[in-house]
Amino acid sequence: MSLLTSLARLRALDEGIAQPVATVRHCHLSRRPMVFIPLKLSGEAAAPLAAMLGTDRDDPRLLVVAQPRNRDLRFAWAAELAGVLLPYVEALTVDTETVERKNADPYERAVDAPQLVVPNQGGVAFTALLGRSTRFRRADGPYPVPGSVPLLGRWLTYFAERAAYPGSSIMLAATEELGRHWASGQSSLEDANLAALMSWITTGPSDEAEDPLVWPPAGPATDPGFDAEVLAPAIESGSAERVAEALRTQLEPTWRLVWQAIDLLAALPEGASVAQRWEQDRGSFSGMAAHVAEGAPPQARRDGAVAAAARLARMERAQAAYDVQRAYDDPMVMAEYRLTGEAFAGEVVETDPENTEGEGRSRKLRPLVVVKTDDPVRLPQGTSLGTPQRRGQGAVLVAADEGLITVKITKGMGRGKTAAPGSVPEVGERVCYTSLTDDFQGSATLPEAEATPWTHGGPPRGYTPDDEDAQEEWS
Amino acid sequence: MTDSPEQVIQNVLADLPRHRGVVVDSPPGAGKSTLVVRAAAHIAATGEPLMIVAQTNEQVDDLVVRISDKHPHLRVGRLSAGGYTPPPRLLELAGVRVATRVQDLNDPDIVIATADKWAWISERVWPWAIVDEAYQMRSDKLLRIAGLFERALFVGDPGQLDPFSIVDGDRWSGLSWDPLQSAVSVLLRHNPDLPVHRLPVSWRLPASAAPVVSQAFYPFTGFRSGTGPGDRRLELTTGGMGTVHDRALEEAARSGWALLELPNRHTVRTDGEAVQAVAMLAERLLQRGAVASSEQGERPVTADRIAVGAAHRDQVAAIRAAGLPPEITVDTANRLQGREYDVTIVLHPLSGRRDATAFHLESGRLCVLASRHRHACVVVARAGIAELLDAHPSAEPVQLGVPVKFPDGWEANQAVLEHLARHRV
Amino acid sequence: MTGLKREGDPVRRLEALRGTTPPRPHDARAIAALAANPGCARRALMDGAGIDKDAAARHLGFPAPFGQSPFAITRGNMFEALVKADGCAELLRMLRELLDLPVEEVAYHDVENVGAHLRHTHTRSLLDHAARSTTAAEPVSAATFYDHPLLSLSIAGHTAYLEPDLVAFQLGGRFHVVEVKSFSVIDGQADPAAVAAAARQAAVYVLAMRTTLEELGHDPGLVSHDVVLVCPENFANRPVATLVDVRKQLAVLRRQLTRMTTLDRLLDALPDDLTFDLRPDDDGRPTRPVAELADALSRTTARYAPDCLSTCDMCFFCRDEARQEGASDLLGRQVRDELGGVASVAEALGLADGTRTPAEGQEEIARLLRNAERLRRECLT
Amino acid sequence: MGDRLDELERRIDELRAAVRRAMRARDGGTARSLRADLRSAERAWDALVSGEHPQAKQEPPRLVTVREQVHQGLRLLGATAQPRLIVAVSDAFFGGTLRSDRLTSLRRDEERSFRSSPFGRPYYLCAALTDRLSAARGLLTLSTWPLERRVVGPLSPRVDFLNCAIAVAKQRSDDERAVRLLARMARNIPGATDSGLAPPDPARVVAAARAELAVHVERDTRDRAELARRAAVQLGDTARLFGAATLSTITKEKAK
Repeated sequence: MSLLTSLARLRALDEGIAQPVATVRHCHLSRRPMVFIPLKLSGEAAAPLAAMLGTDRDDPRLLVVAQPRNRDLRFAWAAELAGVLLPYVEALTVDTETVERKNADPYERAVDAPQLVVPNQGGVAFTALLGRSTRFRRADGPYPVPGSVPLLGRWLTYFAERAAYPGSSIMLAATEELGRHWASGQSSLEDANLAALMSWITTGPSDEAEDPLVWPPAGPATDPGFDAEVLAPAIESGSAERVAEALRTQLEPTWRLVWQAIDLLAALPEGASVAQRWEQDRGSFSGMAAHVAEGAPPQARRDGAVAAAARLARMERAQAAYDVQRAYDDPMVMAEYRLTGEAFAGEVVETDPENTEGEGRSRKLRPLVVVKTDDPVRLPQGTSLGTPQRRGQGAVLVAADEGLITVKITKGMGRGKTAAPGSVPEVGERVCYTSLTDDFQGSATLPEAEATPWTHGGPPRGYTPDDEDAQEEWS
Repeated sequence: MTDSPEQVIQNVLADLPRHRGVVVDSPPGAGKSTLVVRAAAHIAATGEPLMIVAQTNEQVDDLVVRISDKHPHLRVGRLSAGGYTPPPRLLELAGVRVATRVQDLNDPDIVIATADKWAWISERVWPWAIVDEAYQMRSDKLLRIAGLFERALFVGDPGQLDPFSIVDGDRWSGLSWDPLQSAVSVLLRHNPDLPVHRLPVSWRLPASAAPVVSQAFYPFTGFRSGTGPGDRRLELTTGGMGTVHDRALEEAARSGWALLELPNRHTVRTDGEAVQAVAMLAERLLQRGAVASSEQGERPVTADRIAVGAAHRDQVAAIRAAGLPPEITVDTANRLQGREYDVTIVLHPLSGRRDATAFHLESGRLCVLASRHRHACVVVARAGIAELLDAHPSAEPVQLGVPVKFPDGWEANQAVLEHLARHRV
Repeated sequence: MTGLKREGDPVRRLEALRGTTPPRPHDARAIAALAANPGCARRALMDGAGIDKDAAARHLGFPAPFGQSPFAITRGNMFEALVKADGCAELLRMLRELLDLPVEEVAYHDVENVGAHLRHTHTRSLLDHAARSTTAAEPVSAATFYDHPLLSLSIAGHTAYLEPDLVAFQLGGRFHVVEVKSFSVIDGQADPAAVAAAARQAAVYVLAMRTTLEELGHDPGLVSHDVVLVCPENFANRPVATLVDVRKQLAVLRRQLTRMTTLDRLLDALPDDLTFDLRPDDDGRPTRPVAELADALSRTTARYAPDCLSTCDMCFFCRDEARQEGASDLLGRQVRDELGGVASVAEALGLADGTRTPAEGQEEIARLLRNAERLRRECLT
Repeated sequence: MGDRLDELERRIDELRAAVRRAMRARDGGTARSLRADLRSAERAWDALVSGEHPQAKQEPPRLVTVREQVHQGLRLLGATAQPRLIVAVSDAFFGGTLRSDRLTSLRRDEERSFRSSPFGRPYYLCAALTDRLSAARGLLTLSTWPLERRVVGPLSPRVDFLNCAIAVAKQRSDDERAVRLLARMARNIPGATDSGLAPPDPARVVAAARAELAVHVERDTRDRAELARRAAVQLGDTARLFGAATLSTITKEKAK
């Protein structure tokens, strides 16, 4: 968090209403998001209790485990969940487009991808656990489960893994996305309470948000008071209706909140790079669908040495790109870098569009631009710069003096003798330059998993899911 | 008590053919580079090719120069990435060849490159490798290059900063091959029987600093200084004016340490008063014509022999902007790792803070800052760090299967602070 | 420390702070929580005086948001019973696998077999006996497991009684604290916050045992700093044991216990007649006027941080106080730290708007805030 | 009916909220009376939804008494055991309907019955005796067993467990519950199973359990004989079955 966000929080606290910290939306919003609110049985790792889900805000599906300690009922619940989620996912694998690639074969990419929206980080973590507890099950053998359950597990695992992937919108946690766009007047710890955060954004703070009687927790844990006073007697009574009704009261308020959160985000204009990231999401989704179709084994319990290094490299790359893209897409994010002196913005006061360097054939067009800025620039001479106004261009900081910064454009000027119209900023134009650039070095290849070196334990023993996986009781 | 440095080096060299990997822990200034050069020559003498891995281009160039200096008959290949321009001092060396591809190096005795560059090399296996700064190397980098060698010597300082990532690595914690762990941790978890040697003597740190640094940051292994009390002297040739800055310098010249304490106040990170104090100390140090005498002779403490260290980049920027001579190194702890100066001036990571975070308390950070000097270290800090440590909530999460790291940042900070209090002005 | 006179004084003062309200005995969890916010003078005084913070908060109308689901409680009890069932059969399997416990080591001793009032003495004598067996020339029999032991530890002059789940002995001749928890270990990993809490709690037991052994003239090092954490594995009920090194937690704990004996400075700053007495009636119901108690508490400085919301019974009271004061602490430690010396929201915003002239030492944060405010406005228009 | 249902639901919601508020205020009395109202509202709601009056939950026909089921279980095991294990055995081999919570008051009932008419029954379910000759917590035995079997020394819990495992293995039942019980016991006996999933081989379980027993049995037999001797000397009839009061035992110990 930066001082800019802190200031926004202070302002929110003072004015009694959350303050924007973004001017555009940085996540993709699907036309048909699948809202998913899972609840679990307290004290258990991944014992599902209920879920409310669906793509239509007026028609939520409520799935309930009437006797949460009954293993068969839990798997029946998982099968029901699969019955809702899998058709939603599978329908999206049908329409694809062919993508051409440099130095590689073209591939098929889905034109749209699924999007799972959960209330909070807890929802993401629980989705991961549900995925872990179902993907190794078997439809045959000593502890059979419905055939759709292991497939569901693989998709839930996929969703949860994408949620950890920087910039991905395949799975969103409402509190996280809201927090990226608004600063409330409470701590980030308290922002994890969806009801509290939403009330800061919409109406102003309310103590009711912390009252489980008014706003039940958004899950996956339920309110202990509810467990003791309502749920336990309902389960004891053996009446499935009573359990379902009890759980409905805990889920419905959150259901409305999540849709309201989606509306809030949808009202923001989409950031310029969002479509590009969604494209990667779609590619990843198609990759996963192909994986499933080819009958590849379920995701491993934990990454092997090579898989871990590969994932880390991908995630670091994605994180760096995401940070840069958000700054380029959104002046409010860029302002954070301006505040720390890693970027500056201002008015162009002088240009030399004809400036060249070198002689003869190697003579190159290197226009100079002088920017007047109020920002505290802390960039040394020679720093490579980029600019959101002309994303293809690269520049170098030549001199900085008393709020006047001279910049030399070094990249993206083409081969012409003179600058193409519009390629050099005009005097009077507002521009922004930053040392934040997206020229990430590709990482070198990794060995094949079978060639894992001795320093990392040597080649892994081949992993084949065995009966042990299928047997693990759901206690 | 412990083996002599020479005996340790002998033991290391003797172990090399006996084990697939040998680890040497080297506290600050314990002659790590000397060891690398010795081992390189030792291996080259067998006639078998050797690859050396370092972490930064500067470290690579440094090693090339050192090896070439000491063993001019050895042919050294300096492998580099495309955009690299070799410094002139490298080009002057007769046996050294620089190229971007292995085949252009003309099969030298030794090939040296950064870990990043090595990761792009394939289809050849060296019988020997030396990995330098192996504790600062992330294990995923080692994974990329470990296929290139059969046996390796890993050298590094376990007390400095751990590698890090911009992404959350919790999903790998507890794995023996956690990519965010250092190369040495992963190596030793998979090969617990490899010999680990320790260089026992710091040639850099003076007798005034070695015990402090050793106890605070190397509590279980320890090391001693190669020079005795009085072997190193720092003299200020011009008189002082009695200001706090002058008195701090005098205390540092006398005892090897000084704590310039500013009034207790919570400040922004780029605390102007503290930045000014740091700049003033550096300026006065130059003005007062400090002269350092040691086993290496007597020499003036020129700007290039002074470093200023801080925790954060914005602090570094603020200090640079305060108008220091450009020859003085100003940098973060991260980037000061492995470097050596006569005098260091340190802005204490906890100065002016109200709450300490894990970042501030990381023992490696303070260790780097407190162990770069041959003669003296002056620390600038606001009063109140003791209270801050006292009030620090201890609720760090615990990951299963991850060995506990020592020293604890809190304890190390406390130990250093207690020592500094005796040199307060 | 200046002489003996002061030694009795703080104890008397602390008792006066508590007044007629019965002291709340510290359990391991409460002792472990001492490290959660050591900088808070209010909490330090209340804990030092043995005040029931939960009751106080409730009486003030700010009950803490903590509660445990009956499902979780049942599950926890069932799991512990499972681990100890049939002469600790599950535990034996795990210790044999994890620590190579020899097969002949199975002796089980339930300390609770003696009357409740004797458990503590009995625990001591059993530990003494076991410790002797490590040095005795003749083989002395010691049990492998001590179930339901009762340890004690002196906390700021009060004796706290502690009940570890189980103590194992004969793992290489050292005592190991066994901590049974019902959170799951999934693929070798568990919730790091839960593990940390378990480690802090186990460290309290380790310290109590070491203190006991020392009092009995044995080597405190006989108690291992590795505790055996037993949790359900993956999604089944089957227990799995993991060794957790609690050296760091022990160091922290020692620090906090030392701190508790140095409350003099805090007490000196308080008015003589100050008390946090709830004045319970015969049924134990507090009768003290709420406003009076709140007023008394406000004489002590709290160091509220949002982290308190998960650790301290007084959190809602202190948060409310911070709100009334418009303190930037509300927004979290990081924000508070970033603002340098500026403690209040109004002050920070005044500096940002330029409507307030920075006091001495505030020039820099004022400049930063003004700059931030300029940038925000520029982006929002 | 819809209106009535709505009204009931509203009432239920209100009552639930009120109960929870009372609980948070630790006002137990109010909570109890509210809870009673809540239960009746919920019953009415259930009745309305299911369209009939709720019947009292039917107890399954119980031909064998709890007492007799425990007796059966213990006889099969042949050693002192915890209620948990007895329930599992009853479930696996006798199609039992026992629940652990029903066993908690059992021992007290037996003691009461014994006191009112000593030896009036052919057997009593009684407590195992500790080294202090007091009742061991949560361990049941049969009065018909010799004293040596009813006392527990330090090794006895393990020895009894191994004996129980042998007894279970010898039943050689194919019933799924029996196989699961044996598997659960076998995994805690070294060498009794492979790591695989296959059901344990009873003969191997017996052999493994005997192998470990051989390690402990000598000392355990000695300990138990000594305890039994003390019990015979020091305890009266009731205490010999149900354990001495703890305090008196201690006093005796001290007097020694």
